[in-house]
Parts: sequence; C-alpha cells; structure tokens
Amino acid sequence: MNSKNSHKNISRLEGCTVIGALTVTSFVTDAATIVHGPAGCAHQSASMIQSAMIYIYNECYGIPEIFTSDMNEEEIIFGGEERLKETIRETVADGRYKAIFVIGTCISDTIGDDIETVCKNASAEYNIPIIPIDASGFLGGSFEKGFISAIRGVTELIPPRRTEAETKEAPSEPEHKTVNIIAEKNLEYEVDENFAEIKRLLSLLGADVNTRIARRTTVADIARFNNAALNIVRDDPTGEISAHIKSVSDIPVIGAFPTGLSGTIEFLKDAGRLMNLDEAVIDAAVSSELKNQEEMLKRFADLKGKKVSFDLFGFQKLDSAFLDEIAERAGLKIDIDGPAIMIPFYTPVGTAGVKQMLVQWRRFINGKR
Amino acid sequence: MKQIALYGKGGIGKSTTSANLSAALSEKNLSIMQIGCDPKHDSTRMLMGGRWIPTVLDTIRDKGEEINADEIVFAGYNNIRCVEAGGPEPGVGCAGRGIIATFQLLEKLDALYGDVIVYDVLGDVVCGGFAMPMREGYAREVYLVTSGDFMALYAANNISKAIARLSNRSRNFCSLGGVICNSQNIEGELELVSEFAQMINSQLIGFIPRSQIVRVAEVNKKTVLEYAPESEQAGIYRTIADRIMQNSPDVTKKPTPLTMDELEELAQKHIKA
Amino acid sequence: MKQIALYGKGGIGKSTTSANLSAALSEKNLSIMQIGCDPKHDSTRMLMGGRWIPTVLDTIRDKGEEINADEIVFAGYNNIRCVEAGGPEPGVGCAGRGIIATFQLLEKLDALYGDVIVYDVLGDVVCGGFAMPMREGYAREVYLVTSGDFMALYAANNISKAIARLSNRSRNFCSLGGVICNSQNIEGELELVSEFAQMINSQLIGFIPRSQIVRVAEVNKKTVLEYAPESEQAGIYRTIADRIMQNSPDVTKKPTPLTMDELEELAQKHIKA
Ligand SMILES: Nc1ncnc2c1ncn2[C@@H]1O[C@H](COP(=O)(O)OP(=O)(O)O)[C@@H](O)[C@H]1O
Ligand SMILES: Nc1ncnc2c1ncn2[C@@H]1O[C@H](COP(=O)(O)OP(=O)(O)O)[C@@H](O)[C@H]1O
Ligand code: SF4
Ligand code: SF4
Ligand SMILES: [Mg+2]
Ligand SMILES: [Mg+2]
Repeated sequence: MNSKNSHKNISRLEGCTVIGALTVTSFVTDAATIVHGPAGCAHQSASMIQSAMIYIYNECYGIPEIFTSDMNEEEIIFGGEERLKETIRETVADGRYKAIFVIGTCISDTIGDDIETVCKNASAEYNIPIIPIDASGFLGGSFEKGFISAIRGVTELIPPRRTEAETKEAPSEPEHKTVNIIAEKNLEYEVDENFAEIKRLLSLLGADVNTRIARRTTVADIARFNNAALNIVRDDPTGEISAHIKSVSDIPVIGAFPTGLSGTIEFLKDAGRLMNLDEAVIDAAVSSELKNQEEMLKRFADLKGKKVSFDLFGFQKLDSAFLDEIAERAGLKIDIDGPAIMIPFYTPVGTAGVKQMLVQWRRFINGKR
Repeated sequence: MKQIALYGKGGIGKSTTSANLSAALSEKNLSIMQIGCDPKHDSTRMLMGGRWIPTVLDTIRDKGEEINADEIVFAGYNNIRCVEAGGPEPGVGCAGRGIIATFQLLEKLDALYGDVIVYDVLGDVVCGGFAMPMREGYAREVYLVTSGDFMALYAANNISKAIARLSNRSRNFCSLGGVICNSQNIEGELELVSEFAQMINSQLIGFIPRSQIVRVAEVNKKTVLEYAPESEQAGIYRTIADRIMQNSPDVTKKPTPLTMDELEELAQKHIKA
Repeated sequence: MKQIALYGKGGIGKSTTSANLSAALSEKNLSIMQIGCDPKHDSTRMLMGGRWIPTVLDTIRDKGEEINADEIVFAGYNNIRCVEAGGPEPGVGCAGRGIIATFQLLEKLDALYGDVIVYDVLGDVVCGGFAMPMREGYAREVYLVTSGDFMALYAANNISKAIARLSNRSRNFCSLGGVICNSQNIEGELELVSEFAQMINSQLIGFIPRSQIVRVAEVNKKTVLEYAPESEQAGIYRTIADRIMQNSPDVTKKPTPLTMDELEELAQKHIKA
C-alpha cells in the first residue's frame, strides 16, 4: 500500500523507517531513543546498527542508547500509550539523558497510539525535550523516510532563531567561520573519510566545522547550531532536507557534498561566497585545490590510454557526467569494449573520493587483463 | 463436544438467537457454554438476567494475566456458562487481537468445555481476529443468521467466503452448518433465504418469525425460553436447537459463495416492490 | 471545506442518512464528496443509481499503487463525488489499516476536496483504524446516528468516548457535531434520544421518522431526495442538512460519555413496556 516500498528500493541497508530514524537519533550521544513497539522492532534495528558499526566499519561506538517500550499483546489490544508513558518515565529517571526521541512503529500506528501527545505532556512534566519522530515502521515508508523524519526531529533541539535585537547584541562575526554538517549517512562505508574531506576543503577556506546533525553530537552541540555561517547537507535527492533546514534556520544551505573534480571546485566557490568570504580567500583556496587535483591525477599516469566503460546497473538516472570527466582527466578512453566499471553505491566525495575511485578502477582494469 | 458459531450482520439477531438456542439446548440436560465475541458484549445478557458480566479483556486489563476461570466464566440460566470477550476502548487498540487473546486465555485455564459451545460473533468480520473462532478448531459448525435484507445476505455471503477460504487450509475443522432466517417481515423472505442457502451449497436450518414476544422478554431481561416457555416462539427455538443437534455437516463440503451479481439477481428475483 | 462524519451502530441507517444528506447538500450548489468507510461498501450506492462502485482497496489490490483519481472517485447524483474504501477479504487482513491506506491514497492524489466531505463510518469502532477519520483532521464534526434502541445508544455513547479521548490530544480537530435520531418507532424515542444528546454534552440535530418511502426509494436505487423530492421525508433531510451547515461546533467542548449504569437508567426511564 505504500508507494515508497517498491521492491526496487530494497537493499542490504534498508529496513523500515525505524532503522532509518535510529541511524540519526542514536548518534546524539547524550540523548536516548525509545522505539515504541514490540521489543523486536528496537532489537532488530539496534543490532543492525551495531553490527554495521563493529564488523563492517571496524568502529566501536559503545552500545547506542536505544530503548523499547516493549509492547506486548496487552498494549496491542488496549492501546500502548500507558506503556509508553511508563517507559519515558523510566528513561528520564535514569538521569543520563538530555533529550529523548520517541520513534513509532507500524504496530503503534495501526492501533492509533497518540505518541505526539504523550511526548508533549511528558516533556512538560519532566522539563526535558521529548521529541516524537514521525516514523511508523513500514507504514511510514522506507528507511529514507525515517531518516528524514529523524533529521526533522533532531533539528527541534535547535534554539529558536535569534530576534533582531539579539542579533544586534551578539558579538561581531567570529574570525573563523564555521559550518554545520547535516544528514551524514552514518551507515555509509566512507562516512568518516567523507567528513575528513569536507573538513579539509573547508580548511582551505579558513573555516571549520561547527555541529554535525547528527554524528557523535551532543545536545549542547546542537544548541550552538545558529553560530554557523553555512549549512552543508550530505545528500538530498528530493530536496526535502534542505527545504526543512531553510525553514528552521536563516543560515544558507548547500544541498550536497561535492562530487567529481570540477564539482569540488564549484563547491569551494559556492561555500566561500555563501559565507561571504573575500574573493581573494576563495581564489586562493581554488588554486590550491586545482593543484592538489593535478598532483593526485599524476599518480594515475599508468591508466592513460586504457579503455573503460561504465556499468550503471539499474541506476540509469545517475548523473554520470562526473564519471566521464574523471575518465577524461585521467586519460582513459570510454569505449563500449572496455571493461565495465562498477559504479559505487554512493557517489564519491571531493577530490579524495575521486582518488579512491581511481584506485579501484585501476585494480579493476589491471585485474581484467 | 459440539462447537457452533452464529455469524451475521450487526443487529440481525445473533445474540438473541444464540441465547435462545443455548437456553433451548440447556433444557436437554446438556452442559452449555456461550461465548460472546463482539466488543458490544451483550451476547449473554438475557441468559444472565440482564446482567452485564465483566468481559475477559476488561478483566485482563484490571488484573493482568493471573486470572481464575471463575472471574470470566459466569453461570447463567440453567447453568449455562457465559463468557464475554469484550474489546478495547473504542478507537484505540485492536479488538481482533483481543478475540484471539480471549481464546488463548480460555484454553490456558482449561475453561473451554461443555457438550455444546455456542460462539456469538460480530458479523462484520473486518479482519483475521474476528475469523479466529472459525480457525484453529474452535467453532466447527458455522450458522449464518440472516434475514431477506440485502445487506444481511451480503454479510452472510461474506462469511461463507471466509469458510470457503478456510476449507483450503491443510488443517481445517470448520464447516458451514446452515442458514438461519431471522425474519424481518420482508415479503418472499422464506423463499429468498432458502434459495440463498441452496446456492451457497448449504441448507436452511430454520425460520424464526419476527415476534413481539422477543422484545417483551428482552425488556424483562430474559430469553423467550425463560420468559414464555410455552409460547410458539419458544417452540421454534427448540426445533432449531434440535435440528442443530442432529446436524453433522461434512467438513469436505465447501460453501460456494455468490458473486455480487448473483446476489443482486437473487434479491431482485424475490423482491416485490 | 466542511468535513463531517456519520458514525453509529451497524444497520442504524448511517448510509441512508449520509446519502440523503449529501443529496440535500448538493441541491445548494455545493460541491459534495461522500466517502464510505465501511467494508460493506454500500454507502454511496443510492447516489450511484444502485451501482457498486469499485472500492479503493480492490483497486489497489488489482492495480497496485499507480492509480488515477478517476479510478476511485465516481460522479453520482448531482455530481456528488463518491468513494468507497472497501476492505480486505472477510476473515483476513486488517480493515482498520485499509481505511488509513485509503485516506493516504486520496491525499496523495489530491482527491480529498469539496465544500462538504461526508464520511460514512462503521460504528462498531473496534480499533484505531476505524477512528482514523476522526484523528488526523479528516472528519472534523462527528454526527452520531442512533435510534432509541439500547444497543444503538450504546454504540453512539462509545463513539462519544472516542471523541472525548481525542479531545485530550495536543492536536485535535475533531468535535461532536450532534446527534441524529433515525427513528425505529420506539415509544418515547424522541425524548430518550434528546435527553441522551444533552447528557453527553451535545444536542439533537434532527429526528428522522421511519418512513416507507425510504425503502421504496431504495428499491428504485435512489435516495429519497432524488426519488421523491417533494415528499415530507425529503424535507426532513433538507432541514437536517441546513442545520448541519449552520452548525459550527466548538472544538474545546468535550463530550461527556455516560457510564453503563447511567445509560441503562436513562433507557429504563423512557422505556414503556
Ligand atoms: N425474531 C425476532 N423478533 C423480534 N425481535 C427480534 C428478533 N430477533 C432479534 N430481535 C431484536 O433485534 C434486536 C437486535 O438483536 P441482537 O440479537 O442484539 O442482534 P445482533 O446480536 O445480531 O447484533 C434486539 O433488540 C432483539 O430484541
Ligand atoms: N428513516 C428510515 N425509514 C425507513 N427505513 C430506513 C430509514 N433509515 C434507514 N432505513 C433502512 O434501514 C436499513 C439499514 O440502513 P443503512 O443506511 O444501510 O444502515 P447503516 O449504514 O447504518 O448500516 C436500510 O435498508 C434502509 O433502507
Ligand atoms: S516493519 Fe514494523 S514491525 Fe517490523 S521492525 Fe519495523 S516497525 Fe517493527
Ligand atoms: S481491523 Fe481488526 S486487526 Fe485491524 S486493527 Fe482493527 S481490530 Fe485489529
Ligand atoms: Mg450481538
Ligand atoms: Mg452503511
């Protein structure tokens, strides 16, 4: 019944909205997330996140702060609001958490539990933010929908926009501009490499990172959100995330991490301009990066003249112009007879991403011989 | 142990008929149990002298799972053992799941016994939960209660669909026992309902006239069998009870539900207006 | 856009009343939409000249999600836009969820519009799914259809409980518009239902007499408004339609449902037998 659940979307990383939402909220380190549903909903999703963290990415975050309201038959028959209230009470009583997120499941949605009101009342009673995430399991759509809902939820922790008077009173612009990084895909293989690359590019502009929504972020980090001069969204095919960020903050937004060689240069220019940097600073950053790209390409001189073709798999809509550009700059010939190169699931980020990709291409081209 | 269920459109007279049949059966020195499976929980009222007995679900809500059989099974007229499943507060939770939980609890308590168990089930079977009594070997003979009203026939036809669908299962215990016409004084009703019963590969088990005595007994919080045991209407319930006791429907005989068009054609044929 | 819902016991006359009110409203040069939210899917039949329009759920089942609005919304009498939600096969699946899916689809298709939308909803609200139109801001004014019959009042009282519960929500759009008495020729019915309406902190919006013309119109596959526009009964539906249009219930005014004992006492008080 749900248009977002077509079989085409199913991949190893996809679950229901619950896991999509958890990949955001569980990265707010001093917040708890309650999954309001049967224990299995929280268990499956939490263990998937954990195993992804530990086994695939070789990272250990400790156990994410994920709880379940442990709905049972009684709650399904009579409604689960009381059980949720109780779970919130216990979680607050724990004392460690500065905020609580509540994620609904398909079960709680079907039987009509009013999570929003429970959260609102509990928030007033305990005087900490208790934020409902609009998820509802497979009924809510896909992993992606849960992810976006959770981004919305986390941004509720951003303080209200400053009034004009407050802005006047605020200290004059800091010397170093800072940037918020939004909607990183915490289960993406190269999430930290990608972040490092953005940080490197920003440093060319003399800027640094302010807050990440959300990756190893605290509630206090999010409270500083408005100090930034720019928001950068990881990836936003539908434009929904950017639109939401614009609705909660006046800070300008770049809708995606940079892809490809010229894409990275454009990104530097956009970021610099949106942060109101001097043209001289931007020019210097651009020429430094152009040089960096040239040097990087030199390391792939052995690929010159070789043939490749691209296998877009089902991703026909993928904008592949950046691939052609990389091939051309590396001196490769695009030829239908050349070995078909697999396209990465996520697009490579920045110059470092291009380099990683060329390393893979090389292995592939040489291996095929 | 004979386990029968009455299914039919809301308001058609399932509870009235169930209670009167239970009362008639209880006269035969049989141990009878009646289980109301409608959140309205008024199935057993006339057997309980007008009392609304606590429902299984309310009792679970109040006391948790540690319940004794005597907190949910109540002895009514002629010691008929009465149970009401009940339901959640309107508009929250899932009553279908509640019916399932009721059966599980009754089994756990070994409370599901008797010479005859009569299930009185909401006819608008909106989900798997309300078909539960037909599954898993509880209600083994289903009687469809209908009048000549089109929507009542529609509901009955729908239940016959559910039975047909169950009979494709590898372990099926449920068969269609027959059709009971609870009259609404519609012209040509007897012929219409009889023909309907045949068309769905079943039989008319009885025709219950609309009678003022039913209402009068109700106001006096009794079944007709208790309030007016000598009345003609009481005799009719007794006859149907006899027929049901003699009936042993063949589980392999599958109902043949009608299509919407067939049903309409049938109704048109008998309607005089 | 005015969004009203008629809720009440199965068989009480919700669909008949909804269709006649929609027809009466359509005479006022308003654009009207009627949505049947009962798996029986007979809500809009009299507006469609007796035609059973394809249900939303059947259409989704056959064609998947790629559906156009004109496959599920049909123009009936006076261009009233008719929709039937439908339900799963009897005895499987979850009809409550089906209602929710129907609304999501209608919204996705931008098909939920009109000067007045009339929702006709199964009154035995066995779960959250059937309360869906009241949650989420669809049905903003609920009219309870009842007679003086005890179980009909019981069902109406139950819905008022669901509304009272909704009014505790942080975002509530739903209020009780009033009570419509669809008579079953019970003595003292008008007084009983009026007093019931007051006791639950509401008002009687209208009294619809039981009339043979309703059945005759039905056999002719028309609403009373279409079949006998000059009849007294048609005038009654028009008056109620007017009252509803003038009515703008206060969302902060909460219904005060009766306890079982109060309800019984009330019924006893008015019953003559
Ligand atoms: N044969 C009958 N004659 C007169 N009234 C009847 C008859 N059968 C049922 N009724 C009345 O019809 C109403 C609805 O019957 P009920 O058994 O509660 O229906 P259901 O259980 O199918 O919802 C009751 O008020 C009952 O008194
Ligand atoms: N005012 C009335 N006078 C006579 N018959 C009526 C009246 N209202 C409804 N009916 C009849 O009652 C039956 C049930 O009505 P319906 O609208 O289908 O109920 P519901 O939608 O509540 O299940 C229909 O056959 C209808 O013709
Ligand atoms: S799909 Fe539903 S039941 Fe399954 S894990 Fe997600 S929320 Fe839980
Ligand atoms: S339709 Fe049945 S299964 Fe679905 S929520 Fe309602 S009562 Fe439960
Ligand atoms: Mg009943
Ligand atoms: Mg109806």
